[in-house]
Amino acid sequence: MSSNHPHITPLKTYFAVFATLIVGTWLTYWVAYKDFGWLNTPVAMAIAIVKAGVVVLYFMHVKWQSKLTMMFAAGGFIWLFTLFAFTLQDYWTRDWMPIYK
Amino acid sequence: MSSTVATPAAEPRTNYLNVDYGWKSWVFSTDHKRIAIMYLITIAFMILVGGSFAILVRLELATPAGDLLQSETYNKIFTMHGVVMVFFFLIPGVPAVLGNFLVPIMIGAKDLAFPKINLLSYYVFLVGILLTLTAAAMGGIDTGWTFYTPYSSTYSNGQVALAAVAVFITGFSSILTGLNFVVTIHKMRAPGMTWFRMPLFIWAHYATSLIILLSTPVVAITIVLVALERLFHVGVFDPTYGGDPVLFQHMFWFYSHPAVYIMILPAMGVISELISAFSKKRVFGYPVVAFSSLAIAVIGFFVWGHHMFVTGQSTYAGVVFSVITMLVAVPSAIKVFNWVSTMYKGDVWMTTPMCFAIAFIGLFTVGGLTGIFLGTMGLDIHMHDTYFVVAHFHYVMVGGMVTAFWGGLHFWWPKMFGRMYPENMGRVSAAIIFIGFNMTFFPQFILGYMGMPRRYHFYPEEWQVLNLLSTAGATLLGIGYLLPMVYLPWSLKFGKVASKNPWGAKGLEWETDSPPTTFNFDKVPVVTEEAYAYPEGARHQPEAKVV
Amino acid sequence: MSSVDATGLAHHFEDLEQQREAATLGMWAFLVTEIMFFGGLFGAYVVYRTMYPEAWDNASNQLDVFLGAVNTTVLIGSSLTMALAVRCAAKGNNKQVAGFTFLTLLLGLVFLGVKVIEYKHKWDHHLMPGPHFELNGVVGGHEQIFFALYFAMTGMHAFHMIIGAGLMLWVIIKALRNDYTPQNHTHVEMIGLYWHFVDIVWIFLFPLLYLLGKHGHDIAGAATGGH
Amino acid sequence: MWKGIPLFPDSASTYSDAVDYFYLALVVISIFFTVLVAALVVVFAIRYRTRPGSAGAVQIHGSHGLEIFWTVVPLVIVMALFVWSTKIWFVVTRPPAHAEQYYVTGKQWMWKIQHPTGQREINTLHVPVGVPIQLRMISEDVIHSFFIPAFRVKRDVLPGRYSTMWFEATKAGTYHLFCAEYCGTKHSQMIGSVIVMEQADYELWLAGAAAGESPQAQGEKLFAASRCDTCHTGKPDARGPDFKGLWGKQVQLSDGSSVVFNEDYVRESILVPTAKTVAGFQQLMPTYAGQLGEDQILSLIAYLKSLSDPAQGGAKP
Ligand code: HEA
Ligand code: HEA
Ligand code: HEC
Ligand code: CUA
Ligand SMILES: [Cu+2]
Repeated sequence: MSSNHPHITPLKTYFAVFATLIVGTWLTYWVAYKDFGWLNTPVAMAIAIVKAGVVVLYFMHVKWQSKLTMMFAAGGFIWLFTLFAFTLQDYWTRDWMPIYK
Repeated sequence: MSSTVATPAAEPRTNYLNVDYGWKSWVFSTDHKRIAIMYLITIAFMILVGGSFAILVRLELATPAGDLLQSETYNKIFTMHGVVMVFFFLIPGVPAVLGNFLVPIMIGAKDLAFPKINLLSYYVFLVGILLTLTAAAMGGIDTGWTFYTPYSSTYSNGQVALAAVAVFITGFSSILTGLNFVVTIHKMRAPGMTWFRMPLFIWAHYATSLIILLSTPVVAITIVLVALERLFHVGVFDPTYGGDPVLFQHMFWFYSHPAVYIMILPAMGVISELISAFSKKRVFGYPVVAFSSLAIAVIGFFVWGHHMFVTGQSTYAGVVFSVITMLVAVPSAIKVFNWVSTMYKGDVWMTTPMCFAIAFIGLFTVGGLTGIFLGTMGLDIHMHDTYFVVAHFHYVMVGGMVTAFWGGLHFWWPKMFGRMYPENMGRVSAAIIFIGFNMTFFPQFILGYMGMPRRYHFYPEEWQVLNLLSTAGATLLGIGYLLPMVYLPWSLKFGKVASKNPWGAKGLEWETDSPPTTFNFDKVPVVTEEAYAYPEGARHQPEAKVV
Repeated sequence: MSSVDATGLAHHFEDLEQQREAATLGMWAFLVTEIMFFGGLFGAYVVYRTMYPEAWDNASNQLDVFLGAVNTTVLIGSSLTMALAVRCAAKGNNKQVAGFTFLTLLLGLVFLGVKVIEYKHKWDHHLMPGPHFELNGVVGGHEQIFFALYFAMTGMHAFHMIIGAGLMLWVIIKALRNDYTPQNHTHVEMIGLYWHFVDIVWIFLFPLLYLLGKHGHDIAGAATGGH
Repeated sequence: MWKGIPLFPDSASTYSDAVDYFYLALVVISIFFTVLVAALVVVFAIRYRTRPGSAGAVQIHGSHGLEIFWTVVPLVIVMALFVWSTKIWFVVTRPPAHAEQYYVTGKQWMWKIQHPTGQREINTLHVPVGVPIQLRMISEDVIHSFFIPAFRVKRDVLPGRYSTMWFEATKAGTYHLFCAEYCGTKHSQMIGSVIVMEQADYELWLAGAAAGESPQAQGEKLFAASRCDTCHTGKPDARGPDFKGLWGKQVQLSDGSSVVFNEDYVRESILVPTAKTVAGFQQLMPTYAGQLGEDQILSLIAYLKSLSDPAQGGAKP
């Protein structure tokens, strides 16, 4: 925290975040029964990322915290993404090699 | 800096060693220096354990027929050798001993940010060791330190689940240490200690801690999955249920490649300190060396697939991992050249630590360059899982990290215990270690190219000569390692009393007492100059040569 | 020793602000390791899902979406009460801290209770991965891997909640002892961060585990549970 | 070509010399840098040693020029090495189009090998000189690795998935065959030899060895014996799909996606038929897990493959 007097978030913000989360949850639920083809998962993930984002920013106060904390919070997710990316590049390119006649 | 003359005070000042007596004052201590000492003792014990296994391996391989040990026993022995050396000696080696002792002092802090967590990490480590030794006593494990599935999860008869739990627990110990370092380095620096005034040892530990935080949890969960699979046959890596054994390798190497930089980066930090102190010079290209640590840490994350070129990974993924592997060699090269340049026009004093530092540069260069052999795929097809790999990693791990560890231990020994070690003994053992090491591991490069696979209990007769040479070298190396284990403890009582700064070196640790007081400094130091600010024309003062 | 003075300052820090900043950074660094820890499981999930998409849809349809959605709501509610507890601590209102933390604990227990019901259902239907796994009469299908990951992920998540519940008890005790002041309540804040993190993990687990292969199914029928 | 020098194993495949040249280049580069670094360190240690009356250290902060120089030089070298080695890599990993197909199954702790002409061998592989040979490999238990140092080639043999490697021997002789991936107690005894013979000798050997049926023929028998032909009749109203001309083509699945009809897919269809359902068919096929061994599945694959081979006339049941 940048100051010794902690940030006190207005109650209204908390309830707004809560409402967002609830709406998000039931939205994902409802959307899952619609057929978007391959888009189903991206849509669900987009909603989840928004939900996680508001939790991190408001409930976890990252919005009011030092740059350093933000970097750590973001760093974790970015690194996770690299783990996925570099693992999947193996699985996705496995049958590019025409070894099967 | 005040007097550097060694005057054994009539009434020794209180320091962290004599401030309290009794076993409780040690086992419940949250003083980072005492914890470092406890780590040191534990790790010294583990290198003896791991080294004894190594000697058994070498004795067995003196003859092509597996006549000394049963195949199963041999497999258990090299596995225990690898597990003990990697998880219980190499990874905690420099950070938990030298880092624990020095990180707070070097940045002018009273302690690490979370002293209780530091103590906890020691006990977690101890539990890990005890579980491993239990697993060894209950029949051992024979999976190799890499725990490849489905052998480890389905077919092995060893105590895999127990060993997995032990490794899991040990991982937490290193996470806790890394977390402590990151927060301490960010938040506890003394006034005036800006990032670019920090010693390179601190930069190296910062980079190392980031790797620990980001990679260790992944191996932890992987190991949990192996244990679950072993106990309940859940099928995550079991091909009979459609599991992919190669996935295990991805998850394992996502940790274990960065882990090799966990091992070498702190050692590189030590070398930067040693070269600078004994050349009386600022490290050449300080910011470049600092950033190269971070570069190694970051790039080192994306090369793990070079352990899997022939294991069923996609051909194209191999290309990606290979090119990044080539890139990660560059920052290491930069470091080597900067160390060498630091010596140029210095005032070079060949003490024991400096001997070790120079040995490190040579051995690490050979080890690193042979890493390039393995990183180029066309060659790795042939070299993978041969003794070439074994020689490569002993050159970087033993020739590199262990050599640096000895160098650092000698360098800071007077600071840690207030006594000098016997200098000539030190130089002799450094020479023995250097010769013994090369004799042990150089022949293995040739064996590897000839095609001798690793983890082999039997081997064709035409390779006996080289193997015998290696075994002979290992004996010499063992003697070289035993010497310091004798004369260092001896010096605790009989060594010359050390002054505050026996080497006339720069750095906050040399401005406080030897050994330091509990809170490291009488009053918080204020830093006004950059690291290694040796004056023009600096020379090693004759009076500083207490040895 | 890390002795602590009357204001709650440990000796090796300069002031409360430094201490608090260190704690916050330390907690975030810890959460980064947690991200990577669960990340390993998510990674395995992604790989296998690309390999066996049909099995994934099939297996996901065995889960009770309705219970999953209810549990998500419960957990989000507990995140709100936790945030409120931290807010009260920042104002030094210990009574309300205890109250809100108790609510959080309660909601956490509801979540775990529902999980037990779900696990019991899987157990009864031979959906525990292992040699006895069986789905629609098929033994040894790839669905088993889904369930192995389902149990590993939700199990790890539940394990984190159990630890969280222990921490809640601690907060309640400290709050009842009037320990928190506007200057020094880092303790609640840190535990709050942990609890929110556990919530975030679930935010991802819910769609990834429960909501696959649902299109083509009837949303109303789902409310009565999978099978 | 390195026969006189004991530092190199025999070089007996079409690409083994290329690997050796690359290795030599790396050795030269490594010696250069090691000697350079070692010499500088030793010279500096002696030349600038501290002694009474020594000049003292000259403080040099660094040099941008030098830093760039020793960043760029290694970078260029390693990139060149990367390109060179990657060329070799694609030669070794991409089998030529008309390589002879040999089948290898690894199990703790032996190698089972089947020739295209049907002969079976254990821990020994006889091959003719000058013929590109492709191995299709699978393991019955843990991971093994098929390693022939004289050919400079190795490849892991995985359970549950086919892997492949190829070579063309250039020199008759007997060479080591090792298992290079740790696979348990007798890993170091999972060894054998590769016997490279002149074409004529190989023919003789084939004639002398207990000739079995070719894998396709065995597969064809098995196809009937396992009652595959009750559903895969090849007729339009059959319960299961027809395989004629399917090899290597895309198969449409019922969920709209598609998959290549290859070894791994056929193996999966036999062991876990529920995994992917072909469009237009019901999921009726029983699993053969536990009934067919890896060898048998390999024969079935050889047979199904032959159905798409115009040379074989696409013999139908
Ligand atoms: C401390 C530990 C450590 C370190 C630092 C390294 C460093 C490197 N390692 Fe090593 N490695 C291991 C420990 C380590 N390794 C272990 C334990 C294994 C085996 C694991 C097992 O299977 O059990 C292994 C295995 C291993 C493999 C897999 C081999 C196989 O199984 O087939 C590969 C392949 O790419 C590799 C590459 C490299 C490279 C490129 C570096 C680079 O970082 C090296 C960079 C350094 C230099 C290049 C030297 C200095 C440079 C100069 C002096 C300038 C001149 C340089 C050039 C012109 C390039 N290593
Ligand atoms: C830090 C890591 C580290 C260290 C320090 C060492 C140190 C040594 N290692 Fe090894 N080693 C590994 C890490 C390490 N090793 C790993 C990870 C593997 C792979 C395992 C696997 O495949 O799973 C391996 C594998 C390995 C093999 C290959 C086994 C095989 O594949 O079949 C060999 C063979 O020579 C070997 C030898 C040695 C020797 C001779 C030493 C020497 O340096 C040891 C010297 C130390 C002592 C000797 C101790 C001190 C003295 C005594 C205890 C008194 C008794 C001694 C005498 C009387 C002489 N090690
Ligand atoms: C009871 C009937 C039945 C038997 C017996 C049977 N199959 Fe099938 N098989 C099917 C059906 C139906 C399908 C298509 C649906 C599917 O993909 O699961 C199929 C699909 C396949 C496929 C994938 C085909 C494609 O076009 O993509 C292969 C390969 C196959 N079977 C091989 C075999 C082999 C080999 C055997 C014997 C060992 C066998 N089958 C026995 C009914 C059968
Ligand atoms: Cu098979 Cu090693
Ligand atoms: Cu590596």
